[in-house]
Amino acid sequence: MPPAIDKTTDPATALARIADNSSVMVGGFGSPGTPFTLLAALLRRAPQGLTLIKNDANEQGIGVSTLMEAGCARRFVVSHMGLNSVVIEMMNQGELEVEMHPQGLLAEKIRAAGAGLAGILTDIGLETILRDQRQTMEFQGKTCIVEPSLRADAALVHAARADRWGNLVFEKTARNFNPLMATAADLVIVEALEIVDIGELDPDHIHLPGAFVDHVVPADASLPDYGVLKHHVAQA
Amino acid sequence: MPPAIDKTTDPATALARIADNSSVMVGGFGSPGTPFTLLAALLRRAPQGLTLIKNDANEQGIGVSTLMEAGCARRFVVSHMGLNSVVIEMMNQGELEVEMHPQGLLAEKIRAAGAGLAGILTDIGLETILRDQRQTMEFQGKTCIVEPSLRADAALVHAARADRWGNLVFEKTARNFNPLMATAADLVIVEALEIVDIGELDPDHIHLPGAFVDHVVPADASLPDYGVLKHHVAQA
Amino acid sequence: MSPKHKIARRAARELQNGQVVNLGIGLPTLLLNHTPEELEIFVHSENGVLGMGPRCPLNQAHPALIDSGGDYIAVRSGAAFFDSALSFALVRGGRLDVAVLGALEVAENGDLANWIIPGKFAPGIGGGMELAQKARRVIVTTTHTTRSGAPKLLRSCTLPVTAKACVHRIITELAVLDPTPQGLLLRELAQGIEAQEVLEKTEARIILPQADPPRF
Amino acid sequence: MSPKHKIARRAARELQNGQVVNLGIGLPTLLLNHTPEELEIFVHSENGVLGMGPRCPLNQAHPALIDSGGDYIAVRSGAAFFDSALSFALVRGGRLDVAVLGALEVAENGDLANWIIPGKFAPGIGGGMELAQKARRVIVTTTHTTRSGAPKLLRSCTLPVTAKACVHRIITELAVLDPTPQGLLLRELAQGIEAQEVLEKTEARIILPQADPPRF
Repeated sequence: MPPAIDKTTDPATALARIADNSSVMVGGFGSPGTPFTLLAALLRRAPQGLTLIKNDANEQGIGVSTLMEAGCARRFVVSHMGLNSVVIEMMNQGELEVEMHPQGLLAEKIRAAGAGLAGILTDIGLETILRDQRQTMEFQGKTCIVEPSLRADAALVHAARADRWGNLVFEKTARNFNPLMATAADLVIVEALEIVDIGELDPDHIHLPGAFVDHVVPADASLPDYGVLKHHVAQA
Repeated sequence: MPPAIDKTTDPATALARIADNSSVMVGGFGSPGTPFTLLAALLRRAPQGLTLIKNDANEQGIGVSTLMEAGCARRFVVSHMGLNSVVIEMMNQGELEVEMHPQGLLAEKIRAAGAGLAGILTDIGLETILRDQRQTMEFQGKTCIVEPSLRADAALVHAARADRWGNLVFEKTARNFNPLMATAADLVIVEALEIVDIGELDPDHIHLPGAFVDHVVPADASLPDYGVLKHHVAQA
Repeated sequence: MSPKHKIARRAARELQNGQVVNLGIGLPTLLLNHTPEELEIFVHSENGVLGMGPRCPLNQAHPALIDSGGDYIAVRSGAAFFDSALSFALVRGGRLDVAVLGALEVAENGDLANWIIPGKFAPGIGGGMELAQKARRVIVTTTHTTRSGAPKLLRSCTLPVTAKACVHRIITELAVLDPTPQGLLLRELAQGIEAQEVLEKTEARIILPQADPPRF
Repeated sequence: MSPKHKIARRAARELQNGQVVNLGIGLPTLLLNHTPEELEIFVHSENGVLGMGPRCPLNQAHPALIDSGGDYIAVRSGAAFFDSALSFALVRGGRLDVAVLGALEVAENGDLANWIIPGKFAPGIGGGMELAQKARRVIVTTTHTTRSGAPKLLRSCTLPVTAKACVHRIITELAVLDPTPQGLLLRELAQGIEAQEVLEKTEARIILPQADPPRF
């Protein structure tokens, strides 16, 4: 397989192009789909002034929260961080600038960037305090909020399986924002729990084609973050 | 299985709610993915004044073209009809009102309706004659075309496999507009080459969940339209 | 039975065969403990699953399978997984039959406030705004008053709203009430509760039915 | 070798290992007959496939597997299928490295006209507008003149454009030319062709190189 087709590399090499003050999308909804291997490697690089974009803040000491706790982030674009009182406190103390969006609109803003659209027109939040911070327009007799698309310098993505060219398959609720973010950044780095040869994935069931992917790195399955978090298990 | 969960029925029953002057989306890109069984049944009902929405016009005597040839359509929203000189002639003679869109924007307009958006902002066609017929706006320092989302009264969809609740799996290039249209109509009718029991499809590889589907009917696999069209096969 | 389970049991009766339903975090998820065995509903969770089942014990938990609250869940036959864009296309596109949500406040006209207490509680917006604004039917399950006994069902919301005039039905441990422009229509009373108690614990105007309301 | 195959053979040399490429209907699809065995490219077709192979004979044709021109095709190892929205997200989102397109007219600044002849030929827009406007590199393959000998490479397009200043390279049976604001830069000449012939058959301004251009 020629090197041009084989996108596999190690996390440090893949992350080298993420500079201070970059904007970085991070897949995952809660723990599932969070790229823990890539986040751990990025934390070791300790970049400064990042804008992080994720559905949620993970939880204290886990995933994207570790970057914010270490002071690597200046800004956080997010939908909900109810399980992370540390990050809420950073926001309340003014240590972190936070931009919040309705969850589905955050997904649509990212997807719109990936689809090369400048923005989308929605009525979500039109009768709420969100309207005050948003551009509105009259369209076909109705008032709409104009939401700009949301693109980032880099996206960190977690997949269950990837082939060496970056064709991706996600698993269960670990899919969430991952395939969307993988379309919406200039540099797309994927970690996969399993990396297979080209041709091993069913073409009808590839969730995202490799054209969107720049680097594929193996996820370190030994990290406890990939396991079941006991505090979220139902009590008998 | 209670009747509320079993959406299987026959084509005539499923199509009964499509009235004269309805707007009807038709899946398919060329022949693959075209719902030939549903189109044949709709032609037997001979509705009048339809607005048809399809990527292309199929070819003379095939699929959506049969409805237009029979005078059932007043209007056609389409991207390209290069393989159908009969429909082009109908347009040129003023017998059919035609609205044309760039192919990917047609897909996005339909998807936007399915996602509950009022419209999308794009720069495609901004420097072409399309601009004259479209609304533009200044947004973030750039001029954009505002494309309204596109919804229909009904969508006719072709799937390779469906379960009885309407979870869908598409095959190869027969996917195309089908999953998008299935989100963007008030009445969504799916024909499937194979209908299976609930639970037989892999939850990670269902292309569209059954929540979007109203009726599932068996495709009549004996129709020659589902086979290989010899005039499109490479000459040796 | 605790007030919360009483509410959940009554709310479970709102669900009909074949419906696509989203159950908010907290009290609404308790409905799954009270639905009849033969009821076939498809439960949606914002994080990308339709057909979720109940929370599951450790030995059945899969690390990639949670609900939007973070709890490990099972899925039922016919379930499907999808990305976050499709998950909300289903909501905003009109294919969610019922959303059962919690509330900080509900106004008599159906305005709902459940996402922010300015200066005190602002964990984010999540999926609630889209669920409240776009579900075809919104049912609020809530205790009738706050822990300190203050009314939660008001003439109008004092907190920033999640969506306006979106609530179709309110189910508390005391009563079932339907918002209308003229006030809350009392539809049912809990066993052992008199209308007078509901009137005393509600700030919103209440429209009493002609006849004795049914009991739940 | 026919002029079309001569053009296709030269155009095939533009493709690099690992690229994602869209080949327009007609002449551009002939490139696949001229790419070296060891070249690994991923060919995109608008109807929802990445990794398509050549057209295939009847006994290998699958009724659900065509390219955007309607011809039955094979797929290569690593191929993926997707819906029409994702297919164009790939194009508009900037992940298509090269589009090889046909032309009715090309202007010296790179304007492309290839979709409509008002009053005569209007089969639709198709994917061409998005390909021309958003592919990272647009290569036009075309005969140098029309069948009647009229120039197709013009000072400015007379037909409605598909996209403005979008063409990076033009490959004809006579020459390889790169559009610039000052005119078409002559990069290569076909074997046996002199610059004078290109000048005579071109309406656009042509910038001749200092040295003799390479031959193809």
